[in-house]
Amino acid sequence: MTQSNPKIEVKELTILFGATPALNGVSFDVRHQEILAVIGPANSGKSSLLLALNRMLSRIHEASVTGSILLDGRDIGNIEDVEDLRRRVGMVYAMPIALPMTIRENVLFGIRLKRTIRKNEGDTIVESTLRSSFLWDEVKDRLDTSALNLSGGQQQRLCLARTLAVGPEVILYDEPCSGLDPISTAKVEEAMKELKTAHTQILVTNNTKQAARVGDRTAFLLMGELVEIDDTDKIFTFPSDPRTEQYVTGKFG
Amino acid sequence: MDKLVSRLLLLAACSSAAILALIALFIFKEGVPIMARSGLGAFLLGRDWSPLQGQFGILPFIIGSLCITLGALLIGVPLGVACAVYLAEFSSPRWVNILKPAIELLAGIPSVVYGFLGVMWLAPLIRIRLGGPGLSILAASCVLAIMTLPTIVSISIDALQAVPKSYKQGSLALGATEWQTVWRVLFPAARAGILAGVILGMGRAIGETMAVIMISGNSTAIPHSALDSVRTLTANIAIEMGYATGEHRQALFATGVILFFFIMILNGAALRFARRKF
Amino acid sequence: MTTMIRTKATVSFFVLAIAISGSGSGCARKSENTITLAGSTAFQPFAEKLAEQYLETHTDVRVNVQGGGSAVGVQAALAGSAQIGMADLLTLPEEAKTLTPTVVARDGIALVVHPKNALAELSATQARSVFTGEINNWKDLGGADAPIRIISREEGSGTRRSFQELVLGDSKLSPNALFQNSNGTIREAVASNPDAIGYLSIGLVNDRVKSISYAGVVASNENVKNGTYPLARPIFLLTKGEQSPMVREFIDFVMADASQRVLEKEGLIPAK
Amino acid sequence: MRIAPRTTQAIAKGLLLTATASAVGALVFVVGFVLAGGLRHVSWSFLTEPILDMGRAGGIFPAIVGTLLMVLVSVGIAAPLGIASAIYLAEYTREGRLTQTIRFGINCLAGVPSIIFGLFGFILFVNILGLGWSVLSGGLSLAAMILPTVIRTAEEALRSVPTSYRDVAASLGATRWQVVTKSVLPYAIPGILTGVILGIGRSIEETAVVIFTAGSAVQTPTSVFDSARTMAVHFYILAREGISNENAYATAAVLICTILIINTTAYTLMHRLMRGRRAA
Repeated sequence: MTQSNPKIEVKELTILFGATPALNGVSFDVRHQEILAVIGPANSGKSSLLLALNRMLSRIHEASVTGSILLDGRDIGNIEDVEDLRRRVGMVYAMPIALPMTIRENVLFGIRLKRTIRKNEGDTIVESTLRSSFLWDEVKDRLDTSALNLSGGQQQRLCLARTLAVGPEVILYDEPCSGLDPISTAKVEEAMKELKTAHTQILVTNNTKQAARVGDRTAFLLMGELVEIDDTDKIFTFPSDPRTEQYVTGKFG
Repeated sequence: MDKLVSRLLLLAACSSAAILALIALFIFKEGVPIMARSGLGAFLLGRDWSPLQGQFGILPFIIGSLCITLGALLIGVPLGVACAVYLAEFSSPRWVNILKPAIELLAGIPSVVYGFLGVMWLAPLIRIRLGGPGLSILAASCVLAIMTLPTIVSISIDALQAVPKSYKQGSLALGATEWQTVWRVLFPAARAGILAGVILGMGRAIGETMAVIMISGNSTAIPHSALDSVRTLTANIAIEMGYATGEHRQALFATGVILFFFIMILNGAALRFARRKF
Repeated sequence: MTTMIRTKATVSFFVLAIAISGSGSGCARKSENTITLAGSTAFQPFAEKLAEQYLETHTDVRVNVQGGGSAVGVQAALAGSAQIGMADLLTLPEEAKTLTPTVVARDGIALVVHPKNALAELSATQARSVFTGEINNWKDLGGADAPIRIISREEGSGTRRSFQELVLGDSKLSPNALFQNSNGTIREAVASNPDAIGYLSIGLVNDRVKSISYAGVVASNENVKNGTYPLARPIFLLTKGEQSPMVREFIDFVMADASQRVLEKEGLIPAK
Repeated sequence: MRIAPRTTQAIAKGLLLTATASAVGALVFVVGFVLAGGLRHVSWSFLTEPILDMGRAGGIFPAIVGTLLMVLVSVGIAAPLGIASAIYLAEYTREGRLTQTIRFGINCLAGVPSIIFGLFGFILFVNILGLGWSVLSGGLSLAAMILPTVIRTAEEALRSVPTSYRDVAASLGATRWQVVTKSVLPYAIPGILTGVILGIGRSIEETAVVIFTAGSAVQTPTSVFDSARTMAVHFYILAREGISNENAYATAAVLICTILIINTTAYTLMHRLMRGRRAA
């Protein structure tokens, strides 16, 4: 597999909720090990796009999807083992959702769904993923206490560690820092940059500055249409579409 | 494998409907012929119940069931829901932890015990203070209300506690008083659960037999006030089934058929009310 | 994962299969040395008492005594779910024609009022007028000005049928009567209401209620026995077809003098 | 004139407190009366001896065994079946004609009077299936009776678990069944337990059903195929025929203590299960 092939190819993707369209014939590629930032005002279809990428949309009865999404050249719609797909394409939600169990159990929750793991293997995974998500130093002494005692920012990084623990190739972020303070936000962004060495990441965000900070490329969605996708620098300095310029300079949205 | 699990669960879910169908089949088979013979109108609207003389009119029992169930709900639902709201929202968690299990404990006290206490305490009290024979609609409603309390209180507390904390905080932050929060936010959010409790409680009230037999006096006449004695549909079945034969027995099963429809209508009405109201 | 679920399903299937087959053999095992009596709730405690004594000398059998009511007694004897049905009806219903009845005892019926009620006796006519509702105030019987509350057994019960035939004849019970479905609750209901009048088994009259004379005769087992007190009903044991030796032995035991004396001590009137 | 919210709150709180006090008061009165009347006559021999002399003498050992067996059978059947039904309704399907039918069936079943369950069990289990008057017949009939309570409470409990827990599990690669078992069921246990406990209570207190299906034999049952008498039935027979009020109330007192023990055990088990899951 050469690096020139895209990791994900989205082709003519249309998503309907009942009769209401959320995404309208969108096509674009996601490259290996890049961070693609997706920006756009509310109801532009950003979150629906993410849910389509790991087929979480199939859990919503009234949603229907047409078009195709290729992961490493394979249409994910034809993948039979949807659980395996979701392990390959992980997801971090907007609200930090720590499950009501200990920190350790939270991190290992995903792997334990697949197989039983031994203590020392678990310890290794817990440490490495918590280090990757920049949480290890803060919680290493209380791994067996309830995760609900953590702050919002810590919980969100725990969620990232939990996602990392199942070994995803792609990580989807749905406005991961919308509820976090600047310091926690910085830590999450730092973690994302470090993860670039092995992961392809897609970041949906409401915060255009965040997109500018961490995105290699940025896509701008508006009312279910893809207006523009290009290098982040270009989007924020010389966008080709006037609507993009208006949005990134804060004129609307 | 997921398909298999899904099938098994569906099978389980259908079991209660299947049991209901079996029960219906069985009481209809026994009860419908006599209704056909004496005419549905005469059966439903007849005021005279003398089974050994071939008179099968169950209007007084329909009225009796309605009155007692309504009375029990009028007393039991406000009391039970208020109790749940107070315990879940205004009292300390320590009290909830003591009182909720204690109240659930009461679901297990035999209805015959309630019945006996009713006969010994409540009926004389009503007779002396308010008049009438004592064994009456009022007495039966009170006893049934107390019997439905554990179900209503316990399930309502669960429903209230399941409402996300953020709702409450959000409302309080807007300057609402605790009571406004409970009334405008928590209560609507928990209404499905509370309603489930009320429906189960109502089922218990309609279905209760032993206690009602003891406390309602079982008169076959149509009541004129809450202090009169009545007989319910269930009581009619239970009280005479032990000795009934032939047509008499069939007429009791026919009473069961009517009871069946009665319950279905009440359930339908309760659900509709729940949908419309909010 | 899949295999685990499959194993679980298989295991539960076998458990179910064993349970069902076990239930079949369980029944077969049971009927060999078990005598089941079912029916009249009024006679049930007495039957239990007799069974208890029977088992002292017959350790190899089990005697199950079930209630349900006289109708259940007839049905169970017909269906075979009980070898012996118990019924306390004055006359047996049509469908019991094929069963063999044995009268094992008689039960007297006493009219009772609240202990504070001054009334001591009712004539046959007065009793009929009271229970039909023609007389509905105690002052018409020389008592206080208060309505008479009739508390009766339910339609169909053995006591009620006997009472109907023996006291009311062709007249109908007052529509304002209240009903209770057992001797115990009748007693409680009368004991808790000074205006009440009811009727129950002579053996169960105690100091919570007052028994009154009927037609000039005191309600007592002696008077039933010597024929002066008319309100009483028979208690039947019903069997279907040829009695098995085990069943015959039990019925013989019930009819034996010792058992009859036990019943008499408990407040019933012996059959012999 | 508008009443100030604070005043409304004070009035409302007062009313709620009065309602709570009267509800709890009424219930305390019932329990207190039974315990006061009954506990005096309870002794070790009362708990361990057979029923003698129509219930006037001896103890209630057979009734205690009968009660426990009956609860075990009925809850053993109704709890798995009911929880499975609830999982199907809450997790495996969406609202439609089928769920409406099932739900309607459950609601109606909840309203079917116990006496009908008794007659139904008598015909089906005792006669047609040939199980006779037995703990099994009684347990099956009781299971049918308590099924709606278990289903309704379990379904409510499942629905009150946040949707996000399901999303998290699914996004981590959980199968549908794993979503249910790993991220929904554990948090619904307290609510489910409420239903099971209410079900246990109803099984214990029921008389009509038990008399018709399990009978009222005074001997101690040795298997589920034997007829048995529960404590509630024993109380009923003693009180109904006016045999012995002392022993009737003593039986009721033991009954209350039994429920207390069962409920406490259930709650303790639950707390042990839930420990570590909640914030400290």
